[in-house]
Amino acid sequence: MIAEAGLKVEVQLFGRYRELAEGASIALELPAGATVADLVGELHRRSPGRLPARPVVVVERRPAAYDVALEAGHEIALIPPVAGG
Amino acid sequence: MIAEAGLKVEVQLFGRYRELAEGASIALELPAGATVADLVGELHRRSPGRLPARPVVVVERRPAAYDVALEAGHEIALIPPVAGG
Amino acid sequence: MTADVAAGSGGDVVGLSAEPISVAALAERVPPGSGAVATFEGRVRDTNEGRKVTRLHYDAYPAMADRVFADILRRTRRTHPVTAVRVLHRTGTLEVGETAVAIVVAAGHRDEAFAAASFVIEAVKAELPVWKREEYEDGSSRWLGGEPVEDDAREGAG
Amino acid sequence: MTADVAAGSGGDVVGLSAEPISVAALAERVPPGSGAVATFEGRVRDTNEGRKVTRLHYDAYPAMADRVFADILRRTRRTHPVTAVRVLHRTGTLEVGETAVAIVVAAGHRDEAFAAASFVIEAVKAELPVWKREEYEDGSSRWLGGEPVEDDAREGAG
Repeated sequence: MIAEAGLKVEVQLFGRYRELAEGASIALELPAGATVADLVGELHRRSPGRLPARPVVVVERRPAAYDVALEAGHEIALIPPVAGG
Repeated sequence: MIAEAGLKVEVQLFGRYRELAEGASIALELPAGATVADLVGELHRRSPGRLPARPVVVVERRPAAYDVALEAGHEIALIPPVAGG
Repeated sequence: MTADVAAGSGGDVVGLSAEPISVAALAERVPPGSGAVATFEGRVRDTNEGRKVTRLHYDAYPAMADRVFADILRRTRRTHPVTAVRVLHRTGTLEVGETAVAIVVAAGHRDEAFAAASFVIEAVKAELPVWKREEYEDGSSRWLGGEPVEDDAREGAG
Repeated sequence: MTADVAAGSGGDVVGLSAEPISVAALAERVPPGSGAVATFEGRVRDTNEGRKVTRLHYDAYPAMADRVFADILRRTRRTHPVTAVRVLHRTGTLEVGETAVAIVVAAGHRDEAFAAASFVIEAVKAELPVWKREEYEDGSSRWLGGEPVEDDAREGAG
Protein backbone atom coordinates (compact mmCIF):
# COMPACT_ATOMS: atom_id res chain seq x y z
CA MET A 1 0.00 0.00 0.00
CA ILE A 2 1.22 3.46 -0.90
CA ALA A 3 1.01 6.05 1.84
CA GLU A 4 -1.41 8.77 0.83
CA ALA A 5 0.39 12.07 0.26
CA GLY A 6 -1.19 15.35 1.37
CA LEU A 7 -2.69 17.70 -1.23
CA LYS A 8 -0.73 20.86 -1.80
CA VAL A 9 -2.80 23.75 -3.08
CA GLU A 10 -2.20 27.40 -3.64
CA VAL A 11 -5.20 29.65 -3.07
CA GLN A 12 -5.20 32.94 -4.97
CA LEU A 13 -6.75 35.85 -3.10
CA PHE A 14 -8.65 38.76 -4.67
CA GLY A 15 -10.25 42.02 -3.60
CA ARG A 16 -10.45 42.45 0.14
CA TYR A 17 -9.22 38.90 0.66
CA ARG A 18 -5.80 39.98 -0.57
CA GLU A 19 -5.34 41.30 2.94
CA LEU A 20 -5.37 37.76 4.33
CA ALA A 21 -1.80 37.17 3.17
CA GLU A 22 1.29 39.00 2.02
CA GLY A 23 1.70 37.65 -1.46
CA ALA A 24 -1.88 37.53 -2.81
CA SER A 25 -1.98 33.78 -2.32
CA ILE A 26 -1.87 31.18 0.47
CA ALA A 27 -0.13 27.82 0.14
CA LEU A 28 -1.90 25.06 2.07
CA GLU A 29 -1.46 21.36 2.60
CA LEU A 30 -4.74 19.49 2.90
CA PRO A 31 -5.47 15.78 3.37
CA ALA A 32 -5.76 13.86 0.11
CA GLY A 33 -9.37 13.92 -1.09
CA ALA A 34 -10.07 17.22 0.64
CA THR A 35 -13.12 19.14 -0.57
CA VAL A 36 -13.82 22.84 -0.95
CA ALA A 37 -15.46 22.69 2.49
CA ASP A 38 -12.22 21.30 3.96
CA LEU A 39 -10.26 24.11 2.31
CA VAL A 40 -12.57 26.75 3.77
CA GLY A 41 -12.31 25.09 7.21
CA GLU A 42 -8.53 25.33 7.01
CA LEU A 43 -8.70 29.00 5.96
CA HIS A 44 -10.96 29.72 8.94
CA ARG A 45 -8.43 28.06 11.28
CA ARG A 46 -5.58 30.15 9.85
CA SER A 47 -7.40 33.48 9.79
CA PRO A 48 -10.07 33.31 12.49
CA GLY A 49 -12.75 35.98 12.22
CA ARG A 50 -11.49 37.33 8.92
CA LEU A 51 -13.66 35.38 6.46
CA PRO A 52 -17.40 34.93 6.09
CA ALA A 53 -18.78 31.51 6.94
CA ARG A 54 -19.11 30.38 3.35
CA PRO A 55 -16.89 32.44 1.06
CA VAL A 56 -16.95 31.74 -2.67
CA VAL A 57 -14.19 29.38 -3.75
CA VAL A 58 -13.39 29.33 -7.44
CA VAL A 59 -12.00 26.09 -8.88
CA GLU A 60 -10.77 26.09 -12.45
CA ARG A 61 -12.25 29.59 -12.94
CA ARG A 62 -15.78 28.64 -11.90
CA PRO A 63 -17.43 29.03 -8.48
CA ALA A 64 -17.37 25.55 -6.90
CA ALA A 65 -19.87 23.70 -4.75
CA TYR A 66 -18.56 22.90 -1.27
CA ASP A 67 -18.62 19.14 -1.85
CA VAL A 68 -16.28 19.32 -4.86
CA ALA A 69 -13.07 17.34 -4.27
CA LEU A 70 -9.89 19.28 -4.89
CA GLU A 71 -7.12 17.85 -7.00
CA ALA A 72 -3.45 18.60 -7.43
CA GLY A 73 -3.01 21.18 -10.16
CA HIS A 74 -6.42 22.76 -9.72
CA GLU A 75 -6.45 26.53 -10.11
CA ILE A 76 -8.07 27.69 -6.88
CA ALA A 77 -9.11 31.16 -5.79
CA LEU A 78 -10.98 32.77 -2.93
CA ILE A 79 -13.14 35.69 -4.08
CA PRO A 80 -15.39 38.23 -2.35
CA PRO A 81 -18.73 39.17 -3.93
CA VAL A 82 -17.88 40.76 -7.29
CA ALA A 83 -18.18 44.54 -7.57
CA GLY A 84 -17.61 45.69 -11.13
CA GLY A 85 -19.20 48.35 -13.29
CA MET B 1 -70.83 97.14 -42.31
CA ILE B 2 -67.33 96.27 -43.46
CA ALA B 3 -67.08 93.70 -46.22
CA GLU B 4 -65.31 90.59 -44.94
CA ALA B 5 -61.95 90.12 -46.64
CA GLY B 6 -60.75 86.63 -47.58
CA LEU B 7 -58.05 84.91 -45.49
CA LYS B 8 -54.70 84.61 -47.24
CA VAL B 9 -52.58 81.75 -45.99
CA GLU B 10 -49.36 80.18 -47.08
CA VAL B 11 -49.11 76.45 -46.46
CA GLN B 12 -45.60 75.07 -46.07
CA LEU B 13 -45.09 71.58 -47.49
CA PHE B 14 -42.74 68.92 -46.13
CA GLY B 15 -41.54 65.47 -47.01
CA ARG B 16 -43.48 63.84 -49.83
CA TYR B 17 -45.96 66.74 -49.81
CA ARG B 18 -43.24 68.99 -51.24
CA GLU B 19 -44.15 67.39 -54.54
CA LEU B 20 -47.57 69.08 -54.44
CA ALA B 21 -46.06 72.43 -55.47
CA GLU B 22 -42.96 73.93 -57.00
CA GLY B 23 -41.75 76.16 -54.20
CA ALA B 24 -42.33 74.01 -51.10
CA SER B 25 -45.39 76.06 -50.20
CA ILE B 26 -48.88 76.84 -51.53
CA ALA B 27 -50.55 80.25 -51.22
CA LEU B 28 -54.32 80.00 -50.78
CA GLU B 29 -57.17 82.38 -50.24
CA LEU B 30 -59.89 81.02 -47.95
CA PRO B 31 -63.11 82.58 -46.70
CA ALA B 32 -62.70 84.58 -43.49
CA GLY B 33 -63.24 82.27 -40.50
CA ALA B 34 -62.07 79.21 -42.42
CA THR B 35 -61.05 76.19 -40.36
CA VAL B 36 -58.37 73.59 -40.83
CA ALA B 37 -61.06 71.39 -42.40
CA ASP B 38 -61.78 74.12 -44.96
CA LEU B 39 -58.08 74.38 -45.75
CA VAL B 40 -57.82 70.64 -46.33
CA GLY B 41 -60.93 70.75 -48.52
CA GLU B 42 -59.33 73.42 -50.68
CA LEU B 43 -56.11 71.41 -50.94
CA HIS B 44 -58.09 68.37 -52.05
CA ARG B 45 -59.78 70.48 -54.76
CA ARG B 46 -56.43 71.77 -56.03
CA SER B 47 -54.61 68.42 -55.94
CA PRO B 48 -57.24 65.73 -56.35
CA GLY B 49 -56.06 62.24 -55.42
CA ARG B 50 -52.73 63.39 -54.14
CA LEU B 51 -53.46 63.77 -50.41
CA PRO B 52 -54.90 61.41 -47.80
CA ALA B 53 -58.39 62.22 -46.55
CA ARG B 54 -57.22 63.80 -43.34
CA PRO B 55 -53.58 64.89 -43.57
CA VAL B 56 -51.93 66.48 -40.53
CA VAL B 57 -52.07 70.26 -40.61
CA VAL B 58 -49.67 72.04 -38.29
CA VAL B 59 -50.71 75.48 -37.03
CA GLU B 60 -48.19 77.50 -35.07
CA ARG B 61 -45.89 74.47 -34.95
CA ARG B 62 -48.42 72.10 -33.37
CA PRO B 63 -50.72 69.59 -35.06
CA ALA B 64 -54.14 71.26 -35.18
CA ALA B 65 -57.64 69.86 -34.74
CA TYR B 66 -59.80 70.20 -37.85
CA ASP B 67 -62.22 72.61 -36.18
CA VAL B 68 -59.52 75.15 -35.36
CA ALA B 69 -60.17 78.52 -37.05
CA LEU B 70 -57.27 79.86 -39.08
CA GLU B 71 -56.12 83.43 -38.66
CA ALA B 72 -54.01 85.78 -40.73
CA GLY B 73 -50.37 85.43 -39.75
CA HIS B 74 -50.68 81.82 -38.61
CA GLU B 75 -47.71 79.65 -39.47
CA ILE B 76 -49.32 76.74 -41.32
CA ALA B 77 -47.79 73.54 -42.62
CA LEU B 78 -48.95 70.30 -44.16
CA ILE B 79 -46.90 67.31 -42.97
CA PRO B 80 -46.85 63.59 -43.76
CA PRO B 81 -46.45 61.08 -40.93
CA VAL B 82 -43.02 61.79 -39.41
CA ALA B 83 -40.21 59.38 -40.21
CA GLY B 84 -37.10 60.22 -38.23
CA GLY B 85 -34.47 58.13 -36.53
CA MET C 1 -30.27 74.02 -43.25
CA THR C 2 -27.76 74.87 -40.55
CA ALA C 3 -27.13 73.08 -37.31
CA ASP C 4 -29.67 74.32 -34.82
CA VAL C 5 -28.38 73.53 -31.37
CA ALA C 6 -29.47 75.02 -28.09
CA ALA C 7 -27.53 74.46 -24.86
CA GLY C 8 -29.62 74.19 -21.69
CA SER C 9 -29.38 72.97 -18.10
CA GLY C 10 -26.67 70.44 -17.34
CA GLY C 11 -25.21 70.92 -20.80
CA ASP C 12 -28.38 69.76 -22.49
CA VAL C 13 -28.29 69.94 -26.27
CA VAL C 14 -31.07 69.37 -28.79
CA GLY C 15 -31.28 70.19 -32.44
CA LEU C 16 -31.05 69.41 -36.10
CA SER C 17 -27.66 69.12 -37.73
CA ALA C 18 -26.85 69.52 -41.40
CA GLU C 19 -23.32 68.29 -40.68
CA PRO C 20 -22.20 64.74 -39.79
CA ILE C 21 -22.91 63.91 -36.15
CA SER C 22 -20.29 62.59 -33.75
CA VAL C 23 -21.87 60.85 -30.77
CA ALA C 24 -18.45 60.89 -29.12
CA ALA C 25 -18.27 64.68 -29.31
CA LEU C 26 -21.86 64.89 -28.09
CA ALA C 27 -20.94 62.76 -25.04
CA GLU C 28 -18.08 64.99 -23.90
CA ARG C 29 -18.11 66.87 -20.60
CA VAL C 30 -21.08 65.41 -18.79
CA PRO C 31 -21.55 66.55 -15.16
CA PRO C 32 -19.23 64.81 -12.63
CA GLY C 33 -22.10 63.19 -10.72
CA SER C 34 -22.90 61.05 -13.77
CA GLY C 35 -22.12 57.43 -12.96
CA ALA C 36 -23.80 56.21 -16.14
CA VAL C 37 -23.79 57.43 -19.71
CA ALA C 38 -26.03 55.71 -22.25
CA THR C 39 -25.94 56.59 -25.92
CA PHE C 40 -27.96 55.61 -28.91
CA GLU C 41 -27.18 56.08 -32.57
CA GLY C 42 -29.51 55.38 -35.44
CA ARG C 43 -27.42 54.76 -38.54
CA VAL C 44 -28.26 54.43 -42.21
CA ARG C 45 -28.60 50.73 -43.01
CA ASP C 46 -27.43 49.24 -46.27
CA THR C 47 -30.74 47.46 -46.82
CA ASN C 48 -34.39 48.12 -46.02
CA GLU C 49 -37.24 45.75 -46.71
CA GLY C 50 -34.97 43.70 -48.93
CA ARG C 51 -33.84 46.60 -51.12
CA LYS C 52 -30.24 47.78 -51.34
CA VAL C 53 -30.06 51.35 -50.02
CA THR C 54 -27.37 53.68 -51.38
CA ARG C 55 -28.20 56.87 -49.49
CA LEU C 56 -30.85 58.69 -47.53
CA HIS C 57 -32.21 62.24 -47.57
CA TYR C 58 -33.82 63.83 -44.52
CA ASP C 59 -36.21 66.70 -44.97
CA ALA C 60 -37.16 68.61 -41.81
CA TYR C 61 -39.42 71.39 -40.56
CA PRO C 62 -36.87 73.25 -38.43
CA ALA C 63 -39.17 75.67 -36.59
CA MET C 64 -41.50 72.86 -35.51
CA ALA C 65 -38.51 70.65 -34.73
CA ASP C 66 -37.28 73.28 -32.24
CA ARG C 67 -40.64 73.19 -30.51
CA VAL C 68 -40.78 69.38 -30.48
CA PHE C 69 -37.19 69.05 -29.23
CA ALA C 70 -37.91 71.50 -26.40
CA ASP C 71 -41.03 69.50 -25.48
CA ILE C 72 -39.16 66.21 -25.49
CA LEU C 73 -36.36 67.67 -23.37
CA ARG C 74 -38.84 69.07 -20.85
CA ARG C 75 -40.77 65.79 -20.58
CA THR C 76 -37.58 63.75 -20.28
CA ARG C 77 -36.30 65.91 -17.44
CA ARG C 78 -39.67 65.87 -15.69
CA THR C 79 -39.98 62.08 -15.77
CA HIS C 80 -36.36 60.88 -15.55
CA PRO C 81 -33.63 61.79 -13.03
CA VAL C 82 -30.88 62.59 -15.50
CA THR C 83 -27.85 64.87 -15.37
CA ALA C 84 -27.65 65.58 -19.11
CA VAL C 85 -29.79 64.97 -22.20
CA ARG C 86 -28.42 65.55 -25.68
CA VAL C 87 -30.07 64.81 -29.00
CA LEU C 88 -29.07 65.63 -32.55
CA HIS C 89 -30.88 64.61 -35.74
CA ARG C 90 -29.33 64.91 -39.17
CA THR C 91 -30.82 66.65 -42.16
CA GLY C 92 -29.73 66.51 -45.80
CA THR C 93 -28.02 63.65 -47.58
CA LEU C 94 -26.55 60.70 -45.64
CA GLU C 95 -24.47 57.82 -46.92
CA VAL C 96 -24.85 54.24 -45.63
CA GLY C 97 -23.37 53.97 -42.14
CA GLU C 98 -23.76 57.66 -41.30
CA THR C 99 -25.49 58.67 -38.07
CA ALA C 100 -29.07 59.82 -38.56
CA VAL C 101 -29.83 60.45 -34.89
CA ALA C 102 -27.63 60.51 -31.81
CA ILE C 103 -28.77 60.52 -28.20
CA VAL C 104 -26.64 60.88 -25.10
CA VAL C 105 -28.12 60.58 -21.63
CA ALA C 106 -26.10 60.88 -18.44
CA ALA C 107 -27.52 59.93 -15.07
CA GLY C 108 -26.46 58.84 -11.64
CA HIS C 109 -27.18 55.19 -12.31
CA ARG C 110 -27.54 52.84 -15.25
CA ASP C 111 -31.28 52.10 -15.09
CA GLU C 112 -32.04 55.81 -15.23
CA ALA C 113 -29.71 56.34 -18.17
CA PHE C 114 -31.14 53.44 -20.20
CA ALA C 115 -34.75 54.36 -19.46
CA ALA C 116 -34.23 57.99 -20.42
CA ALA C 117 -32.33 57.15 -23.63
CA SER C 118 -35.11 54.80 -24.66
CA PHE C 119 -37.76 57.42 -23.79
CA VAL C 120 -35.98 60.02 -25.92
CA ILE C 121 -35.57 57.87 -29.04
CA GLU C 122 -39.21 56.75 -28.90
CA ALA C 123 -40.35 60.38 -28.60
CA VAL C 124 -38.06 61.51 -31.43
CA LYS C 125 -39.36 58.81 -33.75
CA ALA C 126 -42.99 59.56 -32.90
CA GLU C 127 -42.87 63.36 -32.92
CA LEU C 128 -39.88 64.98 -34.58
CA PRO C 129 -40.94 66.51 -37.92
CA VAL C 130 -38.36 64.93 -40.20
CA TRP C 131 -38.95 62.79 -43.26
CA LYS C 132 -36.74 60.22 -44.85
CA ARG C 133 -36.34 59.51 -48.55
CA GLU C 134 -34.38 56.40 -49.45
CA GLU C 135 -32.37 56.03 -52.64
CA TYR C 136 -31.81 52.56 -54.04
CA GLU C 137 -29.16 50.87 -56.10
CA ASP C 138 -31.38 50.99 -59.21
CA GLY C 139 -31.57 54.80 -59.00
CA SER C 140 -35.15 54.93 -57.75
CA SER C 141 -36.13 56.58 -54.48
CA ARG C 142 -39.14 56.83 -52.19
CA TRP C 143 -40.35 58.68 -49.13
CA LEU C 144 -40.77 56.54 -46.03
CA GLY C 145 -43.34 56.82 -43.28
CA GLY C 146 -47.08 56.37 -43.50
CA GLU C 147 -48.82 55.01 -46.52
CA PRO C 148 -48.02 56.31 -49.99
CA VAL C 149 -50.13 59.41 -50.55
CA GLU C 150 -51.84 58.03 -53.61
CA ASP C 151 -53.06 54.91 -51.84
CA ASP C 152 -54.51 56.80 -48.90
CA ALA C 153 -56.03 59.37 -51.16
CA ARG C 154 -57.94 56.90 -53.29
CA GLU C 155 -60.34 56.04 -50.55
CA GLY C 156 -60.15 59.27 -48.59
CA ALA C 157 -60.13 62.22 -50.90
CA GLY C 158 -63.36 61.57 -52.82
CA MET D 1 -2.12 43.84 -15.70
CA THR D 2 -2.23 44.30 -19.44
CA ALA D 3 -5.19 44.82 -21.69
CA ASP D 4 -6.67 41.44 -22.42
CA VAL D 5 -8.79 41.81 -25.52
CA ALA D 6 -10.04 39.08 -27.79
CA ALA D 7 -11.63 39.84 -31.15
CA GLY D 8 -14.42 37.50 -32.24
CA SER D 9 -17.30 37.27 -34.69
CA GLY D 10 -18.65 40.53 -36.10
CA GLY D 11 -15.77 42.42 -34.53
CA ASP D 12 -16.77 41.33 -31.03
CA VAL D 13 -14.39 42.47 -28.29
CA VAL D 14 -14.33 41.57 -24.61
CA GLY D 15 -11.65 42.07 -22.02
CA LEU D 16 -10.01 43.85 -19.15
CA SER D 17 -8.06 47.02 -19.84
CA ALA D 18 -5.35 48.54 -17.67
CA GLU D 19 -5.42 51.62 -19.91
CA PRO D 20 -8.13 54.32 -20.10
CA ILE D 21 -11.11 53.15 -22.16
CA SER D 22 -12.54 55.12 -25.07
CA VAL D 23 -16.09 54.07 -25.82
CA ALA D 24 -15.83 56.04 -29.07
CA ALA D 25 -12.89 53.93 -30.22
CA LEU D 26 -14.73 50.79 -29.10
CA ALA D 27 -17.73 51.80 -31.26
CA GLU D 28 -15.75 52.20 -34.47
CA ARG D 29 -16.31 50.01 -37.51
CA VAL D 30 -19.49 48.13 -36.69
CA PRO D 31 -20.94 45.97 -39.49
CA PRO D 32 -22.84 47.92 -42.20
CA GLY D 33 -26.16 46.22 -41.43
CA SER D 34 -26.24 47.89 -38.01
CA GLY D 35 -29.07 50.39 -37.95
CA ALA D 36 -28.72 50.89 -34.21
CA VAL D 37 -25.75 51.28 -31.91
CA ALA D 38 -26.30 51.50 -28.17
CA THR D 39 -23.48 52.18 -25.76
CA PHE D 40 -23.19 52.23 -22.01
CA GLU D 41 -20.42 53.66 -19.89
CA GLY D 42 -20.11 53.29 -16.16
CA ARG D 43 -18.01 56.16 -14.85
CA VAL D 44 -16.40 56.89 -11.49
CA ARG D 45 -18.77 59.14 -9.54
CA ASP D 46 -17.54 61.93 -7.30
CA THR D 47 -19.68 60.76 -4.39
CA ASN D 48 -20.95 57.45 -3.07
CA GLU D 49 -23.30 56.99 -0.13
CA GLY D 50 -22.72 60.60 0.85
CA ARG D 51 -18.91 60.37 0.91
CA LYS D 52 -16.64 62.36 -1.40
CA VAL D 53 -14.73 59.91 -3.61
CA THR D 54 -11.27 60.89 -4.89
CA ARG D 55 -10.35 57.77 -6.84
CA LEU D 56 -11.09 54.09 -7.35
CA HIS D 57 -8.97 50.96 -7.63
CA TYR D 58 -10.14 47.86 -9.48
CA ASP D 59 -8.63 44.51 -8.65
CA ALA D 60 -9.40 41.67 -11.06
CA TYR D 61 -8.93 37.94 -11.55
CA PRO D 62 -7.91 38.00 -15.23
CA ALA D 63 -8.05 34.27 -16.02
CA MET D 64 -11.54 33.94 -14.58
CA ALA D 65 -12.56 37.22 -16.23
CA ASP D 66 -11.66 35.73 -19.62
CA ARG D 67 -13.93 32.78 -18.93
CA VAL D 68 -16.78 35.00 -17.69
CA PHE D 69 -16.46 37.42 -20.61
CA ALA D 70 -16.59 34.53 -23.07
CA ASP D 71 -19.70 33.18 -21.31
CA ILE D 72 -21.43 36.56 -21.37
CA LEU D 73 -20.61 37.05 -25.04
CA ARG D 74 -21.92 33.58 -25.91
CA ARG D 75 -25.17 34.09 -23.97
CA THR D 76 -25.69 37.55 -25.42
CA ARG D 77 -25.31 36.29 -28.98
CA ARG D 78 -27.55 33.30 -28.29
CA THR D 79 -30.39 35.41 -26.87
CA HIS D 80 -30.11 38.71 -28.77
CA PRO D 81 -29.95 39.35 -32.55
CA VAL D 82 -26.93 41.65 -32.55
CA THR D 83 -24.28 42.45 -35.15
CA ALA D 84 -21.51 43.33 -32.67
CA VAL D 85 -20.91 43.10 -28.92
CA ARG D 86 -17.97 44.85 -27.29
CA VAL D 87 -17.17 45.12 -23.61
CA LEU D 88 -14.14 46.48 -21.79
CA HIS D 89 -13.66 46.78 -18.03
CA ARG D 90 -10.90 48.81 -16.46
CA THR D 91 -8.42 47.60 -13.88
CA GLY D 92 -6.01 49.62 -11.76
CA THR D 93 -6.45 53.18 -10.51
CA LEU D 94 -9.20 55.43 -11.90
CA GLU D 95 -9.82 59.10 -11.24
CA VAL D 96 -13.32 60.57 -10.88
CA GLY D 97 -15.04 60.73 -14.27
CA GLU D 98 -12.97 57.94 -15.83
CA THR D 99 -14.73 55.07 -17.57
CA ALA D 100 -14.88 51.89 -15.47
CA VAL D 101 -16.82 49.81 -17.96
CA ALA D 102 -17.81 50.40 -21.58
CA ILE D 103 -20.30 48.43 -23.63
CA VAL D 104 -21.10 48.80 -27.30
CA VAL D 105 -23.86 46.82 -28.94
CA ALA D 106 -24.78 47.11 -32.60
CA ALA D 107 -27.95 45.60 -34.00
CA GLY D 108 -30.38 45.95 -36.85
CA HIS D 109 -32.89 47.86 -34.77
CA ARG D 110 -33.02 49.93 -31.62
CA ASP D 111 -34.98 47.62 -29.32
CA GLU D 112 -32.48 44.84 -29.94
CA ALA D 113 -29.54 47.13 -29.26
CA PHE D 114 -30.97 48.49 -26.00
CA ALA D 115 -32.02 45.07 -24.74
CA ALA D 116 -28.62 43.55 -25.46
CA ALA D 117 -26.70 46.45 -23.89
CA SER D 118 -28.79 46.15 -20.77
CA PHE D 119 -28.33 42.37 -20.70
CA VAL D 120 -24.56 42.75 -20.95
CA ILE D 121 -24.16 45.34 -18.20
CA GLU D 122 -26.34 43.31 -15.81
CA ALA D 123 -24.29 40.19 -16.51
CA VAL D 124 -20.99 42.05 -16.09
CA LYS D 125 -22.07 43.47 -12.75
CA ALA D 126 -23.31 40.10 -11.50
CA GLU D 127 -20.48 37.89 -12.75
CA LEU D 128 -17.26 39.61 -13.76
CA PRO D 129 -14.58 38.95 -11.12
CA VAL D 130 -13.48 42.51 -10.42
CA TRP D 131 -13.46 44.33 -7.10
CA LYS D 132 -13.62 48.02 -6.38
CA ARG D 133 -11.84 49.90 -3.61
CA GLU D 134 -12.90 53.51 -3.12
CA GLU D 135 -10.60 56.21 -1.78
CA TYR D 136 -12.13 59.15 0.02
CA GLU D 137 -11.21 62.78 0.57
CA ASP D 138 -10.10 62.05 4.14
CA GLY D 139 -7.51 59.53 2.91
CA SER D 140 -9.40 56.44 4.01
CA SER D 141 -10.45 53.69 1.62
CA ARG D 142 -12.66 50.61 1.58
CA TRP D 143 -13.54 47.65 -0.58
CA LEU D 144 -17.05 47.66 -1.96
CA GLY D 145 -19.38 44.75 -2.60
CA GLY D 146 -20.86 42.35 -0.11
CA GLU D 147 -20.67 42.80 3.62
CA PRO D 148 -17.42 43.71 5.34
CA VAL D 149 -15.57 40.48 6.03
CA GLU D 150 -15.34 41.06 9.74
CA ASP D 151 -19.09 41.49 10.19
CA ASP D 152 -19.96 38.36 8.27
CA ALA D 153 -17.30 36.39 10.04
CA ARG D 154 -18.49 37.19 13.55
CA GLU D 155 -21.57 35.04 13.17
CA GLY D 156 -20.29 32.62 10.58
CA ALA D 157 -16.77 31.56 11.40
CA GLY D 158 -17.26 30.25 14.97
